[in-house]
Amino acid sequence: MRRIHISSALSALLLAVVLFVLGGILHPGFANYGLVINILRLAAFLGIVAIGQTLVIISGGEGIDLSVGAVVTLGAIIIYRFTNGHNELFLPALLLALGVGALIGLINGIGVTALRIPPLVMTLGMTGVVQGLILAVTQGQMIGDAPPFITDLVSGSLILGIPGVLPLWIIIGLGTWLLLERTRYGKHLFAIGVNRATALLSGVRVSLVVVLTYTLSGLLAALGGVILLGYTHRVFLNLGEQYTLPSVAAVVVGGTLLAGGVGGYGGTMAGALVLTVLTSLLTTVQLPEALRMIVYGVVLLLLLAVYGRQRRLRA
Amino acid sequence: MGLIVVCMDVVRLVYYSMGKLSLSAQGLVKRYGGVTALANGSLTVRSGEVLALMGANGSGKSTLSKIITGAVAPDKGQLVLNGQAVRFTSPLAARRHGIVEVFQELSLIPDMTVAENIWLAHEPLLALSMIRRREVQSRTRDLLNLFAGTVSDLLQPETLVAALSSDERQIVEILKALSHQPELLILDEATASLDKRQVERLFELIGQWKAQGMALIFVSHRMQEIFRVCERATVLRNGLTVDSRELATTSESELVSLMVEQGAVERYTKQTQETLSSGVRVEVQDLRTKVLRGVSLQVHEGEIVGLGGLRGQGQSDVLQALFGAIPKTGTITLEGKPVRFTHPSQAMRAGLAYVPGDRGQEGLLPVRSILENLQLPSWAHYGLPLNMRGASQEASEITQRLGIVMASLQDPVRSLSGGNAQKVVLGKWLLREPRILLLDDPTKGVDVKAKSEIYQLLAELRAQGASIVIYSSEDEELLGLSDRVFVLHDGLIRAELSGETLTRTELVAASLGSAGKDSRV
Amino acid sequence: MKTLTRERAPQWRRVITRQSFALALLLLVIAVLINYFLQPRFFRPVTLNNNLGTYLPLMILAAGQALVIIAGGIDLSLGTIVSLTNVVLIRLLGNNPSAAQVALAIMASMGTGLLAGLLNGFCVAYLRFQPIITTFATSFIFTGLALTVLPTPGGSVPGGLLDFYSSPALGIPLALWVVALTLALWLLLRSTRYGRYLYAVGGVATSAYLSGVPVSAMRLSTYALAGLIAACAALALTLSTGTGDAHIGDPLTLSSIVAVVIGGTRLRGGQGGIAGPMIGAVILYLILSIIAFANVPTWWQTLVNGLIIIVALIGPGLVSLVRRRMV
Amino acid sequence: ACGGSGDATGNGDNKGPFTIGVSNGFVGSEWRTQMIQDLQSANAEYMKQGLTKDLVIQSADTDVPGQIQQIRNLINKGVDAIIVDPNSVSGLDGVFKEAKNAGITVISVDQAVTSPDVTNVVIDQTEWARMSAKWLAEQLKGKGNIVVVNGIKGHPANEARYNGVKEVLAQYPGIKVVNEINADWDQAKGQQKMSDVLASQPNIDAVWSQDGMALGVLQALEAANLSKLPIVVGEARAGYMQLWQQVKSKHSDFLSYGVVNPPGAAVSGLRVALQLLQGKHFKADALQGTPKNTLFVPIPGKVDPESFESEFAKVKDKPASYCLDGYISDDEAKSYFS
Ligand SMILES: Nc1ncnc2c1ncn2[C@@H]1O[C@H](COP(=O)(O)OP(=O)(O)OP(=O)(O)O)[C@@H](O)[C@H]1O
Ligand SMILES: [Mg+2]
Ligand SMILES: [Mg+2]
Repeated sequence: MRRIHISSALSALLLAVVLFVLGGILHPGFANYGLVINILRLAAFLGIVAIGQTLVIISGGEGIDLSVGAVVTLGAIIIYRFTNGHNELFLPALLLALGVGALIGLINGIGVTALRIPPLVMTLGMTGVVQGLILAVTQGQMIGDAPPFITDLVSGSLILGIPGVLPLWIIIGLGTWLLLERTRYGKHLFAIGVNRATALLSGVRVSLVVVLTYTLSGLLAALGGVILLGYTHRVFLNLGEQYTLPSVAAVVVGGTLLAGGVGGYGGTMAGALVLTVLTSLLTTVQLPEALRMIVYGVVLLLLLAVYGRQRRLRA
Repeated sequence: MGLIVVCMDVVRLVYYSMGKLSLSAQGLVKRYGGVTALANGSLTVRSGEVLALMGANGSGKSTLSKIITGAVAPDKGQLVLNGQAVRFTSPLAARRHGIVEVFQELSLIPDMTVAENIWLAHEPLLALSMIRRREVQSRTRDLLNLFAGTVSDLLQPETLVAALSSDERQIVEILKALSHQPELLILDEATASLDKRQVERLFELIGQWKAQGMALIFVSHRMQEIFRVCERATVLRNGLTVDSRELATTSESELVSLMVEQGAVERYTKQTQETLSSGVRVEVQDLRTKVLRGVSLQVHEGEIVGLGGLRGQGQSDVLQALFGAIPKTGTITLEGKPVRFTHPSQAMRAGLAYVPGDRGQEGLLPVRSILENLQLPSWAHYGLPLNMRGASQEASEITQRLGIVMASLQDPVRSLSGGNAQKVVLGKWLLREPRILLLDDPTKGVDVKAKSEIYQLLAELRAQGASIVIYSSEDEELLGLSDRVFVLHDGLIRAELSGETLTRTELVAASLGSAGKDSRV
Repeated sequence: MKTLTRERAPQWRRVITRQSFALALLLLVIAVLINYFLQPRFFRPVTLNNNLGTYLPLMILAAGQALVIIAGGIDLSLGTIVSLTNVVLIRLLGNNPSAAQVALAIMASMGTGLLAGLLNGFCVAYLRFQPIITTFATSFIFTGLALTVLPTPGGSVPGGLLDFYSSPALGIPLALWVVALTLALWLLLRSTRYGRYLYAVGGVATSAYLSGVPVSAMRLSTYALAGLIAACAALALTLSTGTGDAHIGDPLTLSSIVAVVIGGTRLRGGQGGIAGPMIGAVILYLILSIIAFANVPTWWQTLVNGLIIIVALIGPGLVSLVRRRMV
Repeated sequence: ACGGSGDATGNGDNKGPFTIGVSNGFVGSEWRTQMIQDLQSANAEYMKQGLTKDLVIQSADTDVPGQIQQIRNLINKGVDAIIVDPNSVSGLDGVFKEAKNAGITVISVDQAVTSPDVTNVVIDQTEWARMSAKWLAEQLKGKGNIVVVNGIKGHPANEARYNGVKEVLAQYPGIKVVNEINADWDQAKGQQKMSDVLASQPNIDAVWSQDGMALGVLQALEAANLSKLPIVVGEARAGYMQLWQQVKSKHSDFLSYGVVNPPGAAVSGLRVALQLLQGKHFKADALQGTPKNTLFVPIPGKVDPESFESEFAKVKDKPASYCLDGYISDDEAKSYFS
């Protein structure tokens, strides 16, 4: 299985490179350094938001987290409001944002395990609750400012024009890989994703792992929001929404099975990259929007044809 | 009396074409990536005979059978049916020629009823492809009648397959194949999950089918079964057909030496009485679950306790209740201290291990690697980050010990043969070196050689002071391994056999319950 | 406490398991009662008729989504197929169409839906792509096509058709006729071999294959049917709104999936039916009404909506605790 | 059959207090929340005068059938008038007719609808776009490469606005649209797509954008470290103007422009609704469009380089999402009626 999933991650990565080159040919300047950095930066947001989604999808049991978008927005709003542009307040605000994100995830997890609410509805309901809370508390007035620390991290240059968010993504990516492949939690996560009865009878605390996974997903989505704020500098009500479905898409394009139990974060990273490169490429090509959409869909299907195929029925 | 009814049902249900069938497989080859599942598989079978297909775990029996039934596409070789070369591109195609298989890993759909499963894809139809519900019901009932008396009466046409125990599922799978009125029926380890009486009934039926001109291929790791129902045996070794023998003129040890390179197959190792005086490790009092009605027993250190009786009389419940996997009442004391496990992880931490009886549903993670399956209960012992080298090393030791045939530890368990998968289920708990080992039919589908290896492992564990509680559907195994046997019937212990009384006759007598008045027997 | 009970389901539990819509029905009754207490006017025949007409598109779409989900798939493109077939219909209707033109337009839009579904089905069944990502991709294709067919929203539907849609037939709301017809067709379908195959493929596809079920053809057919059903939903939507809009159906995708889940059909497939999802669709709209009539303060409405959905599902969740045998 | 002429409620001596319903089918934007807040504060005044009761607001993210349901709920609640920010141009016609039959005055704000049973009280979106496009063309002296950043493709407001732009540009053949992208009125998408475009199209003289995404566009431009920034048509919102101020301090030659798209249009709608409820009739020439159901309220203003300082002073301390606002007064509302 490992071989298969690495190879799907790899082929997604290769496809991203192919798209880059294609872009460079279609559009001299597309593959220039600045744009590559920019695309990587954009992929990093999607990639970070999709970490939690990866974990939740691997956990199986129809697992999916549709609340990530709302939590992204909430995370950004918390930083925006509580730091009001002051670096000194960043750390406490960050802890608050991550804590609130984790709390939301925790509630999702409890709903899914203890109350047996199907994850899709639980997390979608939670989206409404979070959006509703944001509306109720702010009444649509976004007061505050982004602290320079986070804007520098995302928009500034660490070395050679590389913003700090890229190494951060790679570190988080490695961390996630370690979490999945080199910790007990990771092994248990895959197990419950495949067969919860087997996991239970092998001494895995199934509910605990599920709750933990949704909690992590909430926390990481909030982190994604914090980082996204560094890019947009301002918050708005719909900030995170555009990441919900693409986060699922990035996970699946990366070779993780929606049924659970199979996959990894390397694939998701590559998936995020593929989706971002494709969008960017199409943005730069001068086409009517309708045609862009058609091309986007067709190319995505072609990508799937290259590697995203399921097993044959007949061995 | 009941039997006559059953016979008439059979006659009514199963009509065979009078034409003779002869099928031969020639030089079949199947590779999965680098693994050769079948290097050169050949066999011939004719109407009215039962051919045994034998071989160690992973030798290619299932692969060969599946090629014959169109479920697996061969890389090379051909099938010749009644003198004509044929190609089956799907199970449906093979079925059109009267060839049907009882799959080792079953082909049932848990969320559908017994009747729906049996008649899937060949439902009796009205116009507009509407299903004749009545007919489905009554014909299912007729089929179920074939095993009447050997299964609980809760096995009805309308029962969901998800609610069945593994022996009942196996029976449904057999009846499903039978409902196609096959000319060639392949039974791939169809007896591994059945208890003695169910096997008896199956053999009676096989006798009738054979007489009516059906051809059968029978796969099993139980020698006595092979010698009882088969005329000829074709033996596979490492994917090669090595020989085909008339059983009348072949001895058991000859067959074994054909299957495995060195025919050293040792049987059970029995403990001397002295351990019984050692301390009591587990004490169970008045254990009640949905099936158990008050069970009390003790297990000593260094003792193997068998749970006997027919299938489904509560043996699995005893094991699962001890392991904290099902709700229960009653008291369980572990080395003098009362324990209340509400989750298997607690039991595990206290040194218990449980090998479930249903590997497909409860024992395996099919898409995950062999390594991950073996180490699932043990990851806590490999630090943070996990010491993968250590884990691989220990896992590969146990795979060698159990003789698991595989290409690499990283391969998914799904790619293992049935017997090898069973060894994984067992191996993951042996790795934990448990103090109390709970085994639910642990050698199901395991070949003779590996079985003896497992017996030896159990003996070693016992010598180190482990306590073992085992249920086995094979009486020989149970009697051969256990120091004492508790015979369960209808949720109660009906007899405790040890020493003198630890005999087959006593076991059988006790299995049937005290007076046989219970209709569930 | 986690249990691994081996014991068999008693009759009542079997009923709940198989009649998956039972709990949705209960929710519906509760939602209707609350609505009744909050706004008795809701149940005047005219209002009821109009409301059902408004709910109908999502109800139909949820039925299509359920079909795909029962067979083990999921279709994220259904809403965009609704949009696409809606604009095709509007474009071909033009101004003052003759009866023949109307028939042609409806046929063409059905054909479009069918083709769109066939594309999905082909990719999933024969190219073996994961359904969720396949239909995510095709949803862009369908939106692009819809925008090409009708770049700016507009168009109109002949008044006669609008009247037909909004007037009760034989004193019973048209929507109820459609629902009754759909359920009747479903019951019929379910008693056929096709119905069995549906559950088998969604249950365990490999087992179904080994049993002789034409799995790929089944998959293809469910997506194609769902596409066709989406075109029917679009017809209802077009007749209830009288407009063409390349985005009009897009938000219906997610709602249709939620309706399926509320209706007691699990996303994993192999179980459930279409009555539940259709009820689920109605429940979603009733929640909107409840919020309206409970005088929820403006800024809290979104919050309350989310909470109601969650709370409504706790009940069934608790029952399914009994229902599921494992973890 | 002049829509909303109040003949349904027709008795001129009706003095209220009236119940006003509000239907809003999208909550994910600050423009909409500001609109609702404007409505609430304006209504508070009327409540003091005893003219209205509490607003009955239905505000949720929903689809066209959902909004039909919202409006029907308002009808069933027995409101006297409904102010609707519609999700569809003609998709709500049926329910509007139901409202009219129930004797309810319906006012559509933000987006004009086609129903003859409704009075649209809106700014002229096409004119709104024309103003900025004309300014842009003049700044470019009729020559140059521009990028257009639009909202949601196929959305009526987007198409109306872009039509205005195209109309103007048709008169300037020297101006070339080198790329048209759609950023769905989303700030982050505007920023992302603008940076993609910048990387592949270095020679851009101007960008035409609008709404919340304009801020993202300007952010991308600023981050690109260009020696000379293109001219940008943006938006009269606090966040955009704050950034504009910042950019100006680095690039003194930076030129930008924003037209006010007032959330307060809904308040204008409320004022007109109250006139209608009190039995007033529109002047003969007040309404335009086909059908004659649209009242164009004046566009409250614009921000250009000349007026920037004074306008900026107004929004310096507002939250970034605040939109420059404006609505007609009661007297102005009365002036549309005979
Ligand atoms: N899908 C697969 N992918 C990879 N290898 C496979 C696959 N199926 C079978 N094999 C390998 O082919 C070999 C033969 O397997 P097969 O199931 O035919 O053995 P078997 O004789 O039936 O064994 P058992 O007695 O344990 O059932 C095994 O080594 C197995 O690992
Ligand atoms: Mg086998
Ligand atoms: Mg039903």
